[in-house]
Amino acid sequence: MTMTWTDWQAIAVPLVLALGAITVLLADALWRTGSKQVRHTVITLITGAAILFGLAFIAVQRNSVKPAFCRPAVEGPAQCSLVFEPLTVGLWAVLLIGGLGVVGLSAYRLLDVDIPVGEYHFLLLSALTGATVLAGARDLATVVIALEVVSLPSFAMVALRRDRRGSEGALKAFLVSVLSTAVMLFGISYLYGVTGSLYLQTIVTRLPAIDPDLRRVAFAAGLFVIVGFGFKIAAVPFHGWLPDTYAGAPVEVAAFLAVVSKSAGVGGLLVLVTFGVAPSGSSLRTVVCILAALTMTVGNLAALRQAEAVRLLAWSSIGQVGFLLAPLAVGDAQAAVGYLAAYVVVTLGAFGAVAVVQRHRPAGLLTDYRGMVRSEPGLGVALVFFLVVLAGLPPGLAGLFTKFAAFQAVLDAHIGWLAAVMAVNVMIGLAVYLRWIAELFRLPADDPFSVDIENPAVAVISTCAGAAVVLSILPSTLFALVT
Amino acid sequence: MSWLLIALLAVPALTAALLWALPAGTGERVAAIVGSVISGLVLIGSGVLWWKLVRPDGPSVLTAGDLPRTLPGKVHGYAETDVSWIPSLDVRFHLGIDTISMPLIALTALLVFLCCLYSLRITPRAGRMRSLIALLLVIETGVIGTFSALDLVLFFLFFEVVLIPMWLVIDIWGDDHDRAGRRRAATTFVLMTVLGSALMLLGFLLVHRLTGSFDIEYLSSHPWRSSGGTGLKAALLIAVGLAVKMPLWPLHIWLPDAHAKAPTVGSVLLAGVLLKLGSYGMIRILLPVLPGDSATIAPYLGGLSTVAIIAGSLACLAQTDVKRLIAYSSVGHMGFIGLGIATMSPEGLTGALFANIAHGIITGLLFFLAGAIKDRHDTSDLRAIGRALYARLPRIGGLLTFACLASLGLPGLAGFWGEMLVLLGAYHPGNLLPRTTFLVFMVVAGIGTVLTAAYFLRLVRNLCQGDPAEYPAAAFAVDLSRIELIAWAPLIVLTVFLGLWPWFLLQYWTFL
Amino acid sequence: MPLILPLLLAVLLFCLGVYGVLARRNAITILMSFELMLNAVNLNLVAFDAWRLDGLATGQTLAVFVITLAAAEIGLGLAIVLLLFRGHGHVDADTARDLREQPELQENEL
Amino acid sequence: MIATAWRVIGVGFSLLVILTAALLHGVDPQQADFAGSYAGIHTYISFGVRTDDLTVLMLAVVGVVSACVQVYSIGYLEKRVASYTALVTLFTAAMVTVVVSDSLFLLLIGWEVMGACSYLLIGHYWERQDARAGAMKAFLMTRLGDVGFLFGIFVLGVAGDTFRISDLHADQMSSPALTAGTLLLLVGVVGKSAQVPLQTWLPDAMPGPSPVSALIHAATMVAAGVFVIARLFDLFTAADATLTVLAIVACVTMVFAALCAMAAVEVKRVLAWSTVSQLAIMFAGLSLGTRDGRHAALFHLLTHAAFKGLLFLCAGVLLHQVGSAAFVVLRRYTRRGVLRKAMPVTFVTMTIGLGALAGVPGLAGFFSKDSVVEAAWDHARDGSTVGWVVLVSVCLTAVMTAFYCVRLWLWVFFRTPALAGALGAFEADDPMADLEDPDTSKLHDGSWLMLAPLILLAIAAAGLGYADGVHIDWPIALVTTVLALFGALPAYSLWQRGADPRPVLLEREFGVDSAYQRLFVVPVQWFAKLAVGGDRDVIGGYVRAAGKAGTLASEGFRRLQTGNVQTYLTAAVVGVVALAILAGVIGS
Repeated sequence: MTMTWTDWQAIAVPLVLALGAITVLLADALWRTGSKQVRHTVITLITGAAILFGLAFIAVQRNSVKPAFCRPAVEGPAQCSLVFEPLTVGLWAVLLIGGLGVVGLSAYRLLDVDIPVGEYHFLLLSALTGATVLAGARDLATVVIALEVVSLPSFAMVALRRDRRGSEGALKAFLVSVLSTAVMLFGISYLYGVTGSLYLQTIVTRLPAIDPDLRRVAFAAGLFVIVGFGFKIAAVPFHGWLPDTYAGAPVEVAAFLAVVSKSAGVGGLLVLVTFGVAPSGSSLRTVVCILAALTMTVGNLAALRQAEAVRLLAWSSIGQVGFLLAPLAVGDAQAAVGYLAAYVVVTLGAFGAVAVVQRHRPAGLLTDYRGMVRSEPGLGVALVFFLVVLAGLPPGLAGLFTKFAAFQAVLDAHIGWLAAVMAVNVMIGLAVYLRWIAELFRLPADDPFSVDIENPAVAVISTCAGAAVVLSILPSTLFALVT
Repeated sequence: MSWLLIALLAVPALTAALLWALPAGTGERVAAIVGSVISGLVLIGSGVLWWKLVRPDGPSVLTAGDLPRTLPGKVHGYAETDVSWIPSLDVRFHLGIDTISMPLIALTALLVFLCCLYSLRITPRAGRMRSLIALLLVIETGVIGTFSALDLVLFFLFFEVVLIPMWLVIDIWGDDHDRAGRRRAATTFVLMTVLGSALMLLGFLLVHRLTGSFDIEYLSSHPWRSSGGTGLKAALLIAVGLAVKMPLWPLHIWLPDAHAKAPTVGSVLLAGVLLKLGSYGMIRILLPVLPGDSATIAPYLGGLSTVAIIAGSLACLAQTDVKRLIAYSSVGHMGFIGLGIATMSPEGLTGALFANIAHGIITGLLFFLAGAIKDRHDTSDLRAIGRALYARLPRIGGLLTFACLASLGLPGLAGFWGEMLVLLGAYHPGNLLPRTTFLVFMVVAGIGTVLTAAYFLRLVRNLCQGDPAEYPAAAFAVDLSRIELIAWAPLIVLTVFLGLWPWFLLQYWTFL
Repeated sequence: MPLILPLLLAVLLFCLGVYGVLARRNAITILMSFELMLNAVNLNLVAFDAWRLDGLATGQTLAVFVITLAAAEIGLGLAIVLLLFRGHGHVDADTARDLREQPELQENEL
Repeated sequence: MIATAWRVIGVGFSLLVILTAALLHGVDPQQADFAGSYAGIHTYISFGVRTDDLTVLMLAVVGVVSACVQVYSIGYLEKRVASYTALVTLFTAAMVTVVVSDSLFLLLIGWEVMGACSYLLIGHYWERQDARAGAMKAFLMTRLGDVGFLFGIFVLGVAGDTFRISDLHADQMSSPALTAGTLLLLVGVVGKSAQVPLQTWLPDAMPGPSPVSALIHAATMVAAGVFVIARLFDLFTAADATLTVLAIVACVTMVFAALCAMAAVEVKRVLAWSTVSQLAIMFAGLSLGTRDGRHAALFHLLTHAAFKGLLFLCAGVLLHQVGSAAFVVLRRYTRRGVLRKAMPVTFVTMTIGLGALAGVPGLAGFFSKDSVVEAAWDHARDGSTVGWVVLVSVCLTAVMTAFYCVRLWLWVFFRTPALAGALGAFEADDPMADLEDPDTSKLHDGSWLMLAPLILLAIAAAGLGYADGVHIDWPIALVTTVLALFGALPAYSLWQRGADPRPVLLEREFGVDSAYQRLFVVPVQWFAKLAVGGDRDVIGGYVRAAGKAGTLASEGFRRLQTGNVQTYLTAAVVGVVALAILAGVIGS
């Protein structure tokens, strides 16, 4: 099998990201003479350049379809391992924007001094490579490998500060992840046994035709695969590691986990559900629906009584994933990706704001934000806006319309009970964010937060805010990601 | 494209943004002035729009002999703006007004203007006038937007706009003495409403699944006539969502707390216009779009409304807090509106629309008065305030009596016509509805009017009347101030005017 | 050899691995249990491959991947365990509980 | 200043009403519609006015009595004059609206605005507990009736397809609708005119200023019920059932109220019950369903307005000078023989008024009552049971009326010869009776502003009987005179013996009030508590429970977050199994 030009094109972005990762690592390792500031800047630029290449590539190629690593199948269309298509474009855009945001958040003077810059960016780019591959993967082997390429660097990033909290967080994430990988692989092995192929294309054509006796096996196998992803995206009941890991990791890494790692998992699951193991009508979709309902309910409820900003964001990100799973469960890629995009933008912004506050107030309590709309109006208003988008209320129309699309997807699939659960969760979610918003508005504050905010943080947060505003005015942009 | 209507929406919102952009020190002082000017402009704008809508050669020429035989709530849009917004979700930015929404828009503009005017001199203890005025203006945008939205999703969107501002208004400027209570009240309000509106959204989506459109103008001329099944589910969901806002018994539980804890201007807007979003939605969306299924649920709606009338009035009879009492009275009055809608008859709908306006005016006045009394005594507890207000604050006491009489539906004042037409509607309800049931509702609602009178008279007796020797006038308590008179005068005048000249509004509402 | 025997063995191995993960406290032992689970997967893959004989040797290929993957995971895992040991002085997975939810809410109201 | 302005406006308005009545006198009946709108295709709601004989009659009554009352009030009232005068003027306007209205809704507006003014004016002395309670009671009971009235309007308006009075014709309507509509209207009439069973508010309305009692609770508002039936007489005559009900109500009321009046111990309360009784006589006249009956009723309305207005104004003078109209207080003066001498004008005019009320031949009440009896007799001779019942009741009432008039007159103004200054029937339970020597030096007749209306009305009370042209049916006149004597003699003999037996049942007015209290007020209060409790503990309970459940669940999930990674793993593995089972259940 030879590599065609299409193949190269299809893997251009992951390849550049991987090359960028190696470049960053080498640059950091070999170039020890420059000042820390210059090195940090250069590394940030290289990382940014690699990601920007990816964004430019998908901007140019957004309408093309490039199947890569294909072989003609015995029956049906060709079997491909990696496909560059509109869905891939949407997911990559989300992933790369998220990655870029995290890079921005990790710019000089923002990143914790204990964290080695080169390794950090290397791991970030590596994970991003895995994430992009995962979003384009169309066979199970690629999926597994890509998933591991996303996960392993992430745990390393969590532990990068090398303190007690970091190591504990990393251990938890790691153990859960490895278990999930094992479970998923176990499922894949049966899926392979039942269908005789690892190509999603083939699996989806063969699954309906399998021996009825093997139906249960196929179901269990599919369930294991989905559960494996459930661990990754911290769907309830596989969520236990997430709040602890977020709390243990540096805020930037938590942002990375919440944005890139989670998007990658959602992207992978989306690919699997829509193209592979769970064709419409499959009871596996019901499983995903149950997961969605559980996840959003538990996530929102647990977030209700959190006193720390990061933990609240952690739990609320679980709740958001629950909402994401709803359109995903019915195979509505457009709604899911749109939701993901809005989520990524505002989560980045919110983590950015938290990172700024946490740098000066390490306790990270919600009460630290008291009176911020008066003492730090820019940051305060931006944070309020992010939270409102997360809650899905006006003026955060980006959040509102993505939730709307999720509702529409679920209702069009005639899953009324899930829609009802979602409606209740809109309420609980609002209760979660209102507590924080209330703190921001509360006056007079004893000791209001007021500092000179670092320029990169201003840039990232205002970019996120600007993007969220634009997306709120033109929500159709969100749904144009996947056409 | 109508720039005037767009301006009515955009100007308050932009002004709010502008106010927040002002530095804190400057903003505090100029906020109320800016707010008054801008909301005054909006009021003028809505007046101009109204005139353009009903002018003799205008779009809706109505003469007595030439009545349009229209479905209840069918849209004859004017000043329309219709732009595709989110094609993938089939959402359009479709605005427009007609004679049903126009008076409500004007009422909103008026009440917001009066609230801003009132705030020129009388400010809540929490201060922060800049933010308060800005939030009032945002609420104005939201409410006017809801009244002019001709797309279901847009309606939902504007419906939600008011939530967070109102939550903030209650939470920050609410009752000074009960911080936890006002937070709880605000949160209960916002959470119940948001749950309701999420359910309503589900209903809208089901409508879209059935008819393939979110456009109210289209839907009102192509209603989903068959009943049962998904349509019934949609109607139920929409009704529940709107009923929370209205609020209909037993979903009213957020209302007394929210009104009682809110600052004066908050209560006025909450009762005056926010509740109308629910009833307006029923008239604008539920009945025209899903007539068949509405007829199925109308008896239940009517029954619950009747229960609301009785339960609200009874609850008022046992209240000891003047703001809570007025809040509960809203439950009863909105019950009348609900009953009017449930009759699905022209008289009932006309009555509901009239009662909407009248309730907005009268209850606005009542809450202004209750706020004035509360400000002067630093409590709204009747026992703590004491009696003999006639002796201590004669003008305010007199106005309170007037407002109470208006609110209990005294003929000759605005409150009467709505309730009368609702009862008349219940006397011969729409064709699809069981007449006997509605006759029972009519009689029970009639008894409700007596109970309404009873609690208002009880309020007057326990608050205004009494032996002045036992309750000497407080030194600091000043009677009606000039700004109060100015802010309330339009409401008083309108109460009398609409009571004596109901045709001013009735002539615009003609339904088959 | 009937297919069922290796499959049964794989299930057994997997369950053993799950038991180890859930029940053992020592992080190293847990890592070893993971190895057991992955090996169960490998056994499955190879058995199915032999059963299918599709000419591509898909199962065997994936098994090779899985072995590589396991190696990478163990590498990273050991590094994390080492870090844990450095911070805590032991490698018990269930005693690293610094990050649990603080039982009492540190908020003055609501 | 404002008060003066209002007084000018008030008197001027009353005079304007009289002028209007004079100008409209003899003009052909006319109707005019102004302003209206559809509310639905069939429902045209409009305002309209009309003029005919009835309008003119009522305008004259309203104008004259209100003019008298306005002038009288200038002398009578000392505090809160502006609001008082404004309300009396508003009341007059409302009554005029009722009278001239050709639209049922306009009529209703006037009807209820009158009620509101009545409420506010009864509560004029809001410092007093009885005034507060009486005002509220008056409004609520009439409001209850008005709900029926409103429903009656609906029934008639919908059946007749119009809400214009002049377009309502009995032959357009189905008989059940007609009966139902008129019966419902009757409910409102009963409430407004304080007939049984809604009679209790009127005696309790007496704490209001006396001129208000004269205007509202004697001459005009309470008579509006009579007016409405007279206005819609064609509809009522077409509904036999309604007329029968009306007759029963009227007969029961007239006897009941007269009995109550016989035992009342306060001048105004006696007059109030007598008003109820006299109104019932008018209704009895109307219930005959004949032209003569209607004419007699209206005639009685006219004379009653004059003499009852006069009586209340006289009682007002007593109140104004003495400070109370209770027999026991007045007796303190009378036992020393000063009351009659100090206030001769009041004494004389009140005597005329009482005479008219009692039916002393030659005075107005005699003629009007006789005309009712005559109408009833004519009707009874036609074989009507209703006629007989009315005849007997009115005669019975005439006896009792004479009794309580004489009782009132003697006890208030004359020393009891039998006791010669000793304690009598009323003083027995007055601890102050002997202790206090009332200060009689300041006791004198009111100012001329107050006396002039008295004299005017006294002339009317004496002379109005001849306004209708004298036609006396001698046998009937003789019978009624004898009946009056039958009533007067026992009163005289009791007074002479210094006794005033008051049966407990009568004194407590048959216990109706307390029964209503127990039957309606207490349950409503109980229900009110239930409603509040239900909101707080049931509906609010669910909402709070939902919030609490959320919080508890949140705490629960926080507890689950133990920090032990193996717990998480175990939960996950259990979750997989549960998920598989759940999906199996849902999927199959």
